[in-house]
Amino acid sequence: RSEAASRTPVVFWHEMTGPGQEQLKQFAKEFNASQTKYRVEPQFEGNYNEAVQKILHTHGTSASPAVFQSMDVSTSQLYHAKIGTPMQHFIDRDHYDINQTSPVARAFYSQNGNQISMPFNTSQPVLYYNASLLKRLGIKAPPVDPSYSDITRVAKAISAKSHGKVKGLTVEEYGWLFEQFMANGNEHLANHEDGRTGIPTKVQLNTPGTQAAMKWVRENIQAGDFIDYGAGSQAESNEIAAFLAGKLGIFIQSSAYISQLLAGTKDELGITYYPHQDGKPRNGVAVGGASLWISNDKPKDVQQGAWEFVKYVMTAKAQAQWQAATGYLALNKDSQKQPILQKLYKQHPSAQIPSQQLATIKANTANSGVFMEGVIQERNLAQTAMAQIYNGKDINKALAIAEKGLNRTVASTNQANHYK
Amino acid sequence: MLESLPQNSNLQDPDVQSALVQITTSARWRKDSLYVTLFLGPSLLLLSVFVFWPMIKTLYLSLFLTDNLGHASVFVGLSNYVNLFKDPAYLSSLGATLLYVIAVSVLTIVLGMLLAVAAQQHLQGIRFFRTIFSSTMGISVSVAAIFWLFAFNPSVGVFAQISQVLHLPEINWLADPHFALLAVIITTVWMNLGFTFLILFGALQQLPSSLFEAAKIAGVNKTTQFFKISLPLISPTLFFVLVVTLIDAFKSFGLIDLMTVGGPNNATNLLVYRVYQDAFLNGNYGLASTESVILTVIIAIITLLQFKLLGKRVNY
Amino acid sequence: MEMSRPNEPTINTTNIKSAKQLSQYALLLILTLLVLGPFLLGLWTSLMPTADISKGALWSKNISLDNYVTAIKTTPILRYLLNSLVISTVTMLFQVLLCSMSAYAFVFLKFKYRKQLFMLFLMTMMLPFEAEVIPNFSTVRSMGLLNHYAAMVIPFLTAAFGTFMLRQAFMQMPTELKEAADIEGLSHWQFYWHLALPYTKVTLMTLAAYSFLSSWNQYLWPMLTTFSDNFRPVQDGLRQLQGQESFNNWGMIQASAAIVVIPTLIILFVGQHYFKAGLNEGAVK
Amino acid sequence: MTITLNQLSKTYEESAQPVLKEVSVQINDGEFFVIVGPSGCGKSTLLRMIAGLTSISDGKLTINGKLANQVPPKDRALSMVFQSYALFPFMTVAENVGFGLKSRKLPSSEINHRVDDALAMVNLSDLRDRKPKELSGGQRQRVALARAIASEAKICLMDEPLSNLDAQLRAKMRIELKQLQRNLGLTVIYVTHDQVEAMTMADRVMVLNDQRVQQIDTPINLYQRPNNAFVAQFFGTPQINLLKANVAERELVIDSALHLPMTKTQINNSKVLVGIRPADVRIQIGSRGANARVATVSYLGNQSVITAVLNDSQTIRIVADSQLQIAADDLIKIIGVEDFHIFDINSQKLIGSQKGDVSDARVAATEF
Amino acid sequence: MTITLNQLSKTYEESAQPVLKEVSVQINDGEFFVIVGPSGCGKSTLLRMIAGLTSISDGKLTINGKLANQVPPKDRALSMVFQSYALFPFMTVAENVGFGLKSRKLPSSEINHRVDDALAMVNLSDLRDRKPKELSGGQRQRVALARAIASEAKICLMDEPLSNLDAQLRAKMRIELKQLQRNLGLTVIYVTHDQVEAMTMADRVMVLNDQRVQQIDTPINLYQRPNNAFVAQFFGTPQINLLKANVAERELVIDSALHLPMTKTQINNSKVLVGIRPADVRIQIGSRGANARVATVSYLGNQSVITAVLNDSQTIRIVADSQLQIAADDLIKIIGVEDFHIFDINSQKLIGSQKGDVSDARVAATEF
Ligand SMILES: Nc1ncnc2c1ncn2[C@@H]1O[C@H](COP(=O)(O)OP(=O)(O)OP(=O)(O)O)[C@@H](O)[C@H]1O
Ligand SMILES: Nc1ncnc2c1ncn2[C@@H]1O[C@H](COP(=O)(O)OP(=O)(O)OP(=O)(O)O)[C@@H](O)[C@H]1O
Ligand SMILES: O=P(O)(O)OC[C@H](O)CO
Ligand SMILES: [Mg+2]
Ligand SMILES: [Mg+2]
Repeated sequence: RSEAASRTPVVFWHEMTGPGQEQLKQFAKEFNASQTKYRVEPQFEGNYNEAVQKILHTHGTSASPAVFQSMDVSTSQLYHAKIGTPMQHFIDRDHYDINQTSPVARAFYSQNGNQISMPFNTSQPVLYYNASLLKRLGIKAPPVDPSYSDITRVAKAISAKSHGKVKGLTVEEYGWLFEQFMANGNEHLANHEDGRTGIPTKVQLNTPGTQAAMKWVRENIQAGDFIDYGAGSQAESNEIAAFLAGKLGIFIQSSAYISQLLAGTKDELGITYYPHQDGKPRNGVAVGGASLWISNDKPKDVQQGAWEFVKYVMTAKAQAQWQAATGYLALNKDSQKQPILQKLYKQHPSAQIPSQQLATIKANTANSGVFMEGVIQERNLAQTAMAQIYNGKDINKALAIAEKGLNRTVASTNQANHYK
Repeated sequence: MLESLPQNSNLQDPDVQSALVQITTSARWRKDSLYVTLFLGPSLLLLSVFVFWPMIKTLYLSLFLTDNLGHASVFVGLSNYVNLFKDPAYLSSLGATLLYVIAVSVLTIVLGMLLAVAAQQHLQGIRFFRTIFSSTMGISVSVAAIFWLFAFNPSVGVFAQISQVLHLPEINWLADPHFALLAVIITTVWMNLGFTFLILFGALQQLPSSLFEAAKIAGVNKTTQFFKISLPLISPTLFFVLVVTLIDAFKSFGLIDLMTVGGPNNATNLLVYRVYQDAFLNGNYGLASTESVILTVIIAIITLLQFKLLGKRVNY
Repeated sequence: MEMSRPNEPTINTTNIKSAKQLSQYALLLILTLLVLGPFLLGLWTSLMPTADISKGALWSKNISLDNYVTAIKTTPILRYLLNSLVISTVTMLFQVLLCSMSAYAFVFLKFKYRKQLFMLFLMTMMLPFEAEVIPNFSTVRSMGLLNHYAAMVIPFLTAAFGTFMLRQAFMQMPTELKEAADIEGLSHWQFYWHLALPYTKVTLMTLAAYSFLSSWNQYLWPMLTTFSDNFRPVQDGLRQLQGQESFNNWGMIQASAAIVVIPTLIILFVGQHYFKAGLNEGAVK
Repeated sequence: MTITLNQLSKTYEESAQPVLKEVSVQINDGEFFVIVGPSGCGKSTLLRMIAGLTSISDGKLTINGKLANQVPPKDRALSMVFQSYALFPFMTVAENVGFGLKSRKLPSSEINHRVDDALAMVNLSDLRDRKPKELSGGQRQRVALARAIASEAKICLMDEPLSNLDAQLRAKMRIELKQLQRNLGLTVIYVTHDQVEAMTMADRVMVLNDQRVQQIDTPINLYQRPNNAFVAQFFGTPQINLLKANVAERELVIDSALHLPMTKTQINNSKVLVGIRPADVRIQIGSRGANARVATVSYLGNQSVITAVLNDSQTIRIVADSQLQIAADDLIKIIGVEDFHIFDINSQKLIGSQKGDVSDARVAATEF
Repeated sequence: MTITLNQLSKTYEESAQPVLKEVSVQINDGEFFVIVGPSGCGKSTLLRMIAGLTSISDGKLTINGKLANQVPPKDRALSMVFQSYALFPFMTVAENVGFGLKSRKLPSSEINHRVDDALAMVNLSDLRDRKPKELSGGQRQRVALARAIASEAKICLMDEPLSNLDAQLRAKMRIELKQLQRNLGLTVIYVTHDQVEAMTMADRVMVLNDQRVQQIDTPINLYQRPNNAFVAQFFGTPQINLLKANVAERELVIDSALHLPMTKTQINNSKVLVGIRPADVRIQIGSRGANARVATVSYLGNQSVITAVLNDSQTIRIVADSQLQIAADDLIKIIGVEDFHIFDINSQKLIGSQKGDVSDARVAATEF
């Protein structure tokens, strides 16, 4: 008891739900058991969007975390707010071998060769389908690298052959997915190479690529095989629940759900790459997920504890465990050899698709994620446009409004923060 | 004047008291002001810190662009306001809010009154019904949201199931912009009902029975009794309920966050939710402050209107 | 509106009367169903395994309290409840006290600028707290109250609204009662405590219920100011639970909801008898 | 509109004791029926039972031959003046009076007319637009009265409708009420604690006490032939003297110094109560042959009320002409009584009455 | 505890007209001072001004020589019985009575003692644990009374404290109140509409009417020397007769058939009002020399009140012995009056009073 009290508490904020959360708790437990100096206390802080401002606004108070997880697209903002001790600092001091960590993931969270934060949970957006259902209905499964029309075909068939009992397809009203349509179509969302070469001053949402994607959805809606679950985590829950209950055939979502999907149904899970526009090659999608940060408002020993924990969760074993438990890609090069993953792949070959997708992507600035502040606004605007389009609004108009709104936001953000 | 008092005067003694009649006049004022400080002071202090000051601060922030950390950085005058009123999404939020507020208030009060009147009947076991009617009072935002989310669920919800059985067109309650607000309204009204019922019922119960006896004797029928005696007599309560429901409706946040997160297509993006989104998701404090000020002004205008239009007609 | 005392049940002899009664019961039952429907549905599903619920079944072979066990064992739901209970109770007690005191001042004390001050109070009623969360957040942040009960209690210790409501109630007291008390030589405190408060018991109970519920239903503010389960109240707790179960574990969520509702319902049933008829009759001619 | 009370009883739920027991009476069409009794004896309760406002615990109430126990008040077609007025606080005087008529959908000219008349009758025409809280106590009472008057229901129940009015106004109101009742042929049931009211207005009076009816009779009979000592005491101010007396042969021995001759002799008791009205006592002033000493004298306009102490220290009240020069401690001689009643000393029931003579008391000189 | 009212006036805010104008009087320590006047004349208002409950529009109120216009009620150390009772509804009878004492922190034995005494005095000991709404009207009034009694404040204001009680209880209460006032040396200001109460209890009576004081005097003087016709009419039941008369030499000509001889002759008016108390009229029955026709007879115990119409159709009220066999339409002869007052016909002020004789009316036979 007194031993526990004498440990330095390391508060860890995260945004993981379901099995991810369980696994994080498990990591904390194991880590705490592995040493006697620190006590990591994981705390769930809601979804990615909510956490960003919490982190910013508790910074400097006793309520702030020592180590926290923050989503990919918040990196720019957190970096500018200067609230974290750069990971590079610890890496250099400890001569930590950063090369064992996936370079693609690392690249997302570094600036000028400096590691700002530690990539931790990295996902790929993929397309899921109920393979058993397709078999039952006698529908040919879509190819691994499907085009929009491949999916439309399957979706229509599901709806028709189940006499409407099973909905063919859903695409969540989700800005992240919207971004991926652009990435996959090799379109930049923001200028300056999606912000990689400078602070963006101009953005576009109304592009041939997004219009094509929306037309694709619209086509499905008109065919009656599409179901709209709305936006937000509620929508995500509903689509997954429906999928697991056999009421939905296909949906697009983060790879982070794989383990739940596997565990939730006896049906065989089918996975494909992110669908691409017909007649255009896929450019590949960006990684998703989040990274770990160490707050700079905590005493040295606390920061040290945080760093120890970061190192712990980045081990090959932990990362393998992590992928198996969730569906995020194990980032440690050695993880793939771990028995737990080997076993998973054997049982569910489709579980390998996300890593395959990532491995087959040729990185360029359009598929490396947006480095820009105000991505949350962008996502809201995109989601609104999607909702409008799903409910019948003219695609061009909806997208134009969103684009205009986003440009306004970007302008005022830049003005407010004196970015030139 | 107080110096002329005998030093150890016993103020309880009536004789001494009357001897003091004149002197105490000013002493009483002093005593009263002591009471004023005691009775009013704490509330005034708290309100100053948590209501007045923030209002001023909000007003101030609304004239600025705010940086990453929420600090006022660039003075822009009224351009935040101008931009908002040019933003069709904001205007539709405004419309949705008004619709929501009016629908919620009217439905809550009418249904609450219906329940209250029904619960006035003297029947065996009426207490059981009263308890039932007030029960939604114990149901909080998140619980209500959970119950209704389930009911509205497009694949397994009761509504979906009912329409499937009856072969009615399936309504995707929460994802369809035409129905999402209605779904939230239904949930809000349901949640409000218990409390409204209880207040109206309580007020009806407290009415002096002699007046109803007089009315009964005069041959006044129940409907007239209700409209001509009960309503005027509980008009202060009714007014109170109206003000509360209206203000509370304007402040609705939880159900939105839990059920629709403002969507679909901003159909349920009520004003407070927008404030929250802009401030605590988008980190745009200047804009959020502007929205706060507008929200405040709207509530103030409506409350003042209520006081002006109804306050006078309320019988105290 | 039938206002005869409940203690005088009327014996029904005629058929017309019982027919009328039957229709009254029918109405009551319909209303009951409307009010109770969603609640019963929730309660019922909380007893079913999620697997069955997600299939849209309304009946299951495995009716059990398992969901409740899971909720209590694997989630901090009880802690959330405790947090809410502490926050709401303290808020309620203070609000009733401070509001009734300031309302008393506005009705029974004479002082300069009374009207103006009251207008100021009224104004605060129109300033929704929700519209002022931004500066208030900085205030509690700079007070070092983040992630603590205090942050959720202190800003709500008083309410203009409660003051308004009680002022109304005090004004409805027959003036003769204050006069009688003046004649009896009561101090303000005595009149406030022994007469004004008991007389307005129903309003006080209403306000207490209202402030308890408002506090209990607080959602945005705790969401902004709490960051750990140790202080998180139940609304936000449930939201967390709902978010954490990333695919809908309906059964468990419904069970958690039920766990949250049941204690408040009990309080409600116990508190019912305060709303008796005719509490203040016989005061004046 | 006959109203029949058949063994009506009432017990309030909160208390075990009954308030009224087995009250029976038939009130005839067009009768002015007055209920009197001490404070708290159940007058209002009885009235409210007739009105249908208080439930009947036992017994039968019939109105016009129809059982009415369960009939709701508004179907009983009656009007009522409440002891506590029950005015609608947010309505003006005129609105209060006209409210019932309006809700019965009378034509508005008719309503105005009736309201005006009723207000004129109670002298409130000038205050028609005031709210009740701006009225004096007596004015409020008159509004309550006007409301009942305007209703013109065939049965009118009045619960101490004039108690807060001054004597002049009350006298006027009595006359007007009585006229109204006659003209409209109303059946009025009227509760009062004012004997003059009971005596001057009533066709018949019911005296209530101790949960029971003591007597139902015409005013004259109540005064002249009270059923029992209670009724005798209840009427007449100052109160009747009830003196203990021993029964001797042909006379009642009140006191060694005061005997009353008896004409009737069928009295079996050895002790009785003799009831003598104060105004029936005749006295002479002066110590010669005195048998009582004056204790107090109170002046009442043209009469004075004297209390005097007899030899055996029983007290006797006497009404004398105020012209009479008399003061405390004076000695007086009671020379006779005009009328007296004899009551059983235990049951207090009337045994007999006798016309006396102003100078027939056998008086022994008393030492004071 | 002297209370001095110096030109007190009151105008309610809502209305333009004053309710009271220039009321002046000094009420002495230990005095039992009664205020009477018709309903709505401002009695309660005056009492409430003395209590400090209603603001004084003009004039000065001094208590014990100190200006008290602005002194709050609780510093005036007085008790009060409200016309509308003002009971605390959620307290029992005993709690209502004891509450003021408790809040003045009296020792609880003292409180219990006083509460018990006060409740015993008003006959409510049995109902001490009831709530007001379970009481009858008279019982509530008695609770209000008991509360004032228990307070034992040196000044006690009572606003019609006995109006809802029956005659017997009221008589008892009067005596006890008077005793209490004497024993404790209270200064009592007492509003009533009951003349008997005013007459029997008051040291002095103030008569209010038409916003003004009409007369302040002892009861006897009010009755015997009324300042004006209003006061004369206000006291005495039945009301004094006010008959128009022409002034002739040495007599007042009321009617061709009824003349009253005058002893004083300094009357300048040619027409006056003659005030004759009904009990002062002496009559004979029978058509011989009759000068009036009986219109109504009402029976009042041992007296009857007769209204008769004179030749010129003025109406006269007469109190006669109820033994008298008389009925409506009988012819009677007014043979004389005992006392009469003469009032100016315009100002209604008293011009003179005269002791008459029971048989001095000069009566001309009248044809009816
Ligand atoms: N609040 C008020 N506003 C205006 N006028 C009022 C108010 N209160 C009383 N009055 C008027 O003032 C006059 C005097 O009222 P007050 O109550 O003093 O009469 P009162 O002599 O006590 O009569 P009562 O014997 O009927 O009780 C009445 O005519 C009444 O209508
Ligand atoms: N609600 C009640 N609960 C219990 N007892 C009651 C209730 N109402 C009245 N009583 C009692 O019943 C008795 C009769 O009351 P009621 O009002 O009929 O008397 P009353 O004859 O009208 O008296 P008063 O002349 O004083 O008005 C009283 O003793 C009273 O205390
Ligand atoms: O749901 P995740 O964790 O795969 O993340 C999705 C997006 O990258 C969030 O910005
Ligand atoms: Mg009564
Ligand atoms: Mg009065």
